[in-house]
Amino acid sequence: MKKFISVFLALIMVFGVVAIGSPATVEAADEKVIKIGVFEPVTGENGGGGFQELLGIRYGHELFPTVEIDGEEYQIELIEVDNKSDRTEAASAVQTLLAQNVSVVIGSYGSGVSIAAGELFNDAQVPAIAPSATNPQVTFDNDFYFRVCFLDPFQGSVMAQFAKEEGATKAAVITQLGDDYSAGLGNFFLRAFEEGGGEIVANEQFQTNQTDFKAILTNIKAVEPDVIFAPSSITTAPLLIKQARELGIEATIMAGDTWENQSIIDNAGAEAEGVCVSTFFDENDTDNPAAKDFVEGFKEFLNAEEEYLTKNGGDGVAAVSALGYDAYCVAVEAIKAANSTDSVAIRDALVDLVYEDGVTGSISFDENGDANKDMAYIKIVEDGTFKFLKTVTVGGDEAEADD
Amino acid sequence: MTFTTFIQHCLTGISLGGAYALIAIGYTMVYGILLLINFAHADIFMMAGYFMIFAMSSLPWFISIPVVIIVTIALGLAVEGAAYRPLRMAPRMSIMISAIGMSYLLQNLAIYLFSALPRAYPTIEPLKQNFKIGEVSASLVTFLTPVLTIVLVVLLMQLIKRTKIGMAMRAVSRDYDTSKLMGIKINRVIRFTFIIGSALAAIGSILYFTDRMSVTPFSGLMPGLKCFVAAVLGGIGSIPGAVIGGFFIGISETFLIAFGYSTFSDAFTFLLLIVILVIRPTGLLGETITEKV
Amino acid sequence: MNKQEANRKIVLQTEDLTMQFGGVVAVDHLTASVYEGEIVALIGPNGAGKTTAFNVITGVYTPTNGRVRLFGDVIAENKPRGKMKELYKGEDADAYSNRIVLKPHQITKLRVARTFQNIRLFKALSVFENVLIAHHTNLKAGVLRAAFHLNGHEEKMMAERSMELLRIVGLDHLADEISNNLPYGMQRRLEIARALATEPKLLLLDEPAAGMNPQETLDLMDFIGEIKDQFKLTIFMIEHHMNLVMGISDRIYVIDFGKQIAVGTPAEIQNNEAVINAYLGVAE
Amino acid sequence: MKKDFSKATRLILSLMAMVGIFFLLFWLEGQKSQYGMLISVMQKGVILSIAAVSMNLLTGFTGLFSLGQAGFMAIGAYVTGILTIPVDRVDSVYYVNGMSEGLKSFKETLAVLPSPVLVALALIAGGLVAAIFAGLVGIPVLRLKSDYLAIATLGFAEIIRAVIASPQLDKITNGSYGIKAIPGFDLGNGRGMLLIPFGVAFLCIGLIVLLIKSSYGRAFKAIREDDIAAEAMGIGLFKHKQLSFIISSFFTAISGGLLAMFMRSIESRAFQIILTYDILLIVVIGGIGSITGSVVGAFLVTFAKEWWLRFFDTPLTINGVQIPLLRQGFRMVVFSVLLMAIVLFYRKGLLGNTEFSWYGFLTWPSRFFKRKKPVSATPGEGGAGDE
Repeated sequence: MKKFISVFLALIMVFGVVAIGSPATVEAADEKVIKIGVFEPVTGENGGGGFQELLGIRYGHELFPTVEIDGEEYQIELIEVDNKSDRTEAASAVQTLLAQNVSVVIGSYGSGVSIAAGELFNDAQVPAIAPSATNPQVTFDNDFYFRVCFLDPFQGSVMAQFAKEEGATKAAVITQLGDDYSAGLGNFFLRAFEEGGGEIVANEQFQTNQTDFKAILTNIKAVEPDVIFAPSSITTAPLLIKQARELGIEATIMAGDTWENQSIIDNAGAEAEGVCVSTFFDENDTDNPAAKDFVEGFKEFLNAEEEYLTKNGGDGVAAVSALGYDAYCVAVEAIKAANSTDSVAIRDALVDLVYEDGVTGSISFDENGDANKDMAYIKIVEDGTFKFLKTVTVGGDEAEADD
Repeated sequence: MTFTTFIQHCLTGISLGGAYALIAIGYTMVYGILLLINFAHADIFMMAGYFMIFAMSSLPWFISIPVVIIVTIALGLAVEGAAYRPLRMAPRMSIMISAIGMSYLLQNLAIYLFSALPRAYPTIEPLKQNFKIGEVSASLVTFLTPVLTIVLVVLLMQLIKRTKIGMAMRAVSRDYDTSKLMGIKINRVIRFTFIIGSALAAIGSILYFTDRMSVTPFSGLMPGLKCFVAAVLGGIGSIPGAVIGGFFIGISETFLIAFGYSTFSDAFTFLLLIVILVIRPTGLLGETITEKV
Repeated sequence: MNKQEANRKIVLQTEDLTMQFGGVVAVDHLTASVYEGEIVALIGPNGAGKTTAFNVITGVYTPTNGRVRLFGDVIAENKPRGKMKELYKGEDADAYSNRIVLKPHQITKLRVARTFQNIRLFKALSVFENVLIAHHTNLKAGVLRAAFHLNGHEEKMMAERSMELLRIVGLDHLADEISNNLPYGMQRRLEIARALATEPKLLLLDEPAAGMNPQETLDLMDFIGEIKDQFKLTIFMIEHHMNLVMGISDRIYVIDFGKQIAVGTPAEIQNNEAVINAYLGVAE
Repeated sequence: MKKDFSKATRLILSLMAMVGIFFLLFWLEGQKSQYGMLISVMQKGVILSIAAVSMNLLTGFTGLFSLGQAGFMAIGAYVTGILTIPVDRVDSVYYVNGMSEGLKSFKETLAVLPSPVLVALALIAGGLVAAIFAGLVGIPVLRLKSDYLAIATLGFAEIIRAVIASPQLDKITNGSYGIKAIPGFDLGNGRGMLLIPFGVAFLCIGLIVLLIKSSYGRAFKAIREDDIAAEAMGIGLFKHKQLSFIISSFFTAISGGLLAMFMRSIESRAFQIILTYDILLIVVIGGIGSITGSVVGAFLVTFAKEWWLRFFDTPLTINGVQIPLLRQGFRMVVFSVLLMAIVLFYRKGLLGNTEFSWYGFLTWPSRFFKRKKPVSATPGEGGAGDE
């Protein structure tokens, strides 16, 4: 037995030495390759949303698998890593990407992991484009992080404004402790709602992986709010909704972009009716031709693969998929503009880039690296699907890093 | 806090405590006999959650429940046979590492088989009906859990008091070696303990997850540790003790969260453990044992 | 007690020493003294409470009642407290009002060493290490000094003394052997060597001849005499081999069911009726 | 006596090996773009090796089964992290609640120190804080026997985690938001990403080895072998257990501090029970009671887990045939099965309680192929150091 183990050990060592030698030799082939890292969660609490975003990126890659640099055709290789919705895993996932010399990175769903990874991208001087991470901290103080969506201060005031329009005067906020997205957005909503003359009657927090919200919901029930604003993960949503209804809470439940996911409705069933969310994109919005083409093509892409369909929960087009697609296109455009595989050159190109054909609207970046976007879509759950309700534009509310 | 809110919190706490109590019994019985923290018990509980998801996808609930209980028992026995029986004579540390390893294995297996994404727990319609008593509103399962727990515990106590195998269990937990010399079939008693523990874990899992509606591979981890603490609190080896411990922890946890200290809800349990071990290592209902030199 | 004894220093003295586990009285008002330079044996049928008495003296158990003095200083004193108050079966429950409890290692530092009935060596360690470890109790260097190996001289002395002890017990050629691999008799000797390494004045031997054949027992008898002289020891031992006990003991205490039934020289004990009854009533 | 080379030979061999390793590391650092993955895995491996060796000091040498590693690593990571965040980044890290004024001005005072000194101080400070906590916790906890000790220390680690994440400490630990902008391994010239963690590990593990070879180390082993006999030989159980616990926690925290520098951003969730289990896995695979085993185990497990066996997690199709079993999560199943197999069938792990010795190492191939009876004196070979 001892010998067996020793031999095993020796084999592993030999294997290891071979493995050390190998990474450099893979690219010996003739064709030129540029690597784009995909830094998304496909497991963990944000795995569902992360996968939808990943689908958008994969679809983009299917449409545009090559890019021309200096007159030469480069194959784009997607290097996908799973950050498991976990900041610790995120660090090692980023290490994996950087070790493979990616030129630019797309990701991630979930602001927390993006913030955690930002430092590493910044150090390695590799630009990253977040499709849907809305927390200001993601790009703040980081020259290499960009994003193609709007920010939480904006989203928070959109929802506050919407709540007021609906006649709410008392609101309760539920946020997830330690989740930058949830806590940030909740905070921005809270401020905007109070500035607008509303009253925050409860501000409750829960822990990651908590599945029993009855205690905090009981507290909320006692103060009788008109609306409950509960930005949180997809997995938390159905539990919150159902337990609230079970306790006899009838207030309107509202949340941010993460909740626009069919699985929430599937899991919460009839109790999800009336839930309102703000989001980046509406698949039935016919004003934008790019969006129309994208929706058609993407549905086809989804229907071609059984796994995609089940994980996406049908062939609805999630906003994060659209953003994932946009982020990919922006990355490709930036590579073209930079006319180089060098990551710093690509970053410089991103700073000045104006991408008109975005399916979520035209994309350009401000000095923080945030997309200049000023419109959000409000959707409501009706008859088991998300129905478009209205768009909200907050005039002149420049997305700025809060401090 | 109004009276209604208070009652509502109590209800939540008692219901949670009931589920904890059922799991804690599994710990306390195994520890009583094998002097082993069955770390894998928490994961058997978690696995029972997944079994229910699969059973309910094709079977009605009243068939699913017995099926899940049986499959869970099988899993419990498999764990015992694979991880504990071969190490009966091994040093304590090896057995403990084996228990931890088994827990680690079951978790990773669950991640592999069912992915780390949370799965929605099926709704057992009759259990989810909403009840309203005055301003207090909850689903049937919330009311049912503590009642069912008490009933099961009373039955279990009778079983241990009156049947031959129950007597054997008591004998083994009092003195392992002597019982062995007296001709008690130790392995049989241990198997029986695991059967009861796993069955209760399965029932606890149905009650717990019906109330919480989602299962992940890590769902068992924290409840498991808390239930072990409940068992220690009540006095390891003592079934009524485990029940008291379970209820105590369930209720205090709920109120901690209600008062806004959700960060400390887990930490509180462990603090309780350390305090108990220092002040009264035998727990509330346990007995003192002197070690021989 | 003769005159000669009265002049000698008392090394160990127990007063009404009682140890009760729940309702079971293992040692019942044992009052015994061991004088400097003596070899005293504690005998009695199986289960008479001899080892328990040793365990109380060495601090493993806290006595239920009574007092233990070492060189005149109290090392253990207690009276029934708490639940024991009701369970306690003896008298003078209030005579020893202080509560003095020394830990075994503290008692060892007061120059008492022991061996165990069911040999307790550091099994996976070498013979040499077993003895070396016992020197630790007299170590002068602190953790940092020791960890940085700045106490080279001390370490060297310890190693030398350990080898010396092994030579005395005749195990020097097996210094690197794993102690658990030694034959039974050698393990007994190693245990004694280990105990000697703590530099004791009083040595408690718990059935040193258990499991030995007559020849080995005779050797052991000589051996105990030798080390007693060489290390200026006082020896208090539990033993069943009557040849050994009668051969080297100066005095003998006999207990049965925890109670002391006789005390005297070997010759006195051999003719004591109570002792004969106790033994005949139980064994053989 | 045991077979071994002379002291001089061993010293020369060791020096040669050290110089060799130093240059290898130095060279590797220069090839960062090519060997990024290797470097990153080596960093993690060496960091975990400190934690594993510290755990082994407790588990393997003192016989205390403690599961508090993650908690002490968290303490080390947070202290190191908080002290080393550049002052000008503080506001952006503590963007939610801000950092407490006192701490901030303390950091400003510290900022005059050159960064390597600051990092060294921060690591030691982390270790000391952990040691103080260990000392306090040890008082109640170390009186407990095996299982209870394990679960109590595990509970303690969870308490630490909760306290770190608690809103009450927002201004110090940034609550549950974790901290980022922790500087990485850098000697100022882009160098040090391997030399720093390896250097620190060399010091830490070296110190632990020295301790184990001292009289105190022997006392620890005595407690492991038989606590009652040890006590009867005058070894104060509590004092020595406490000592071992404190020292182990100190080094575990240093490992945690290095981990924070490796990850660059940390949060309390990174220090869950799973982390302790990972370290336990390393110790068990390497062999409980073997320092060499823990070090080898740390590298082996990290390399296999983070790199070589990654392919277990990705579906693989060869010639149109889908290789069964390979998908997300398979890797960890393999590891847990391996752990169980070792516990059940090969309880000694890779090295049992043997230690590295040049003699054993250099003659291993010949002994291995001779197929004669295995060297019977393996236990304790070279380990019972008594030079």
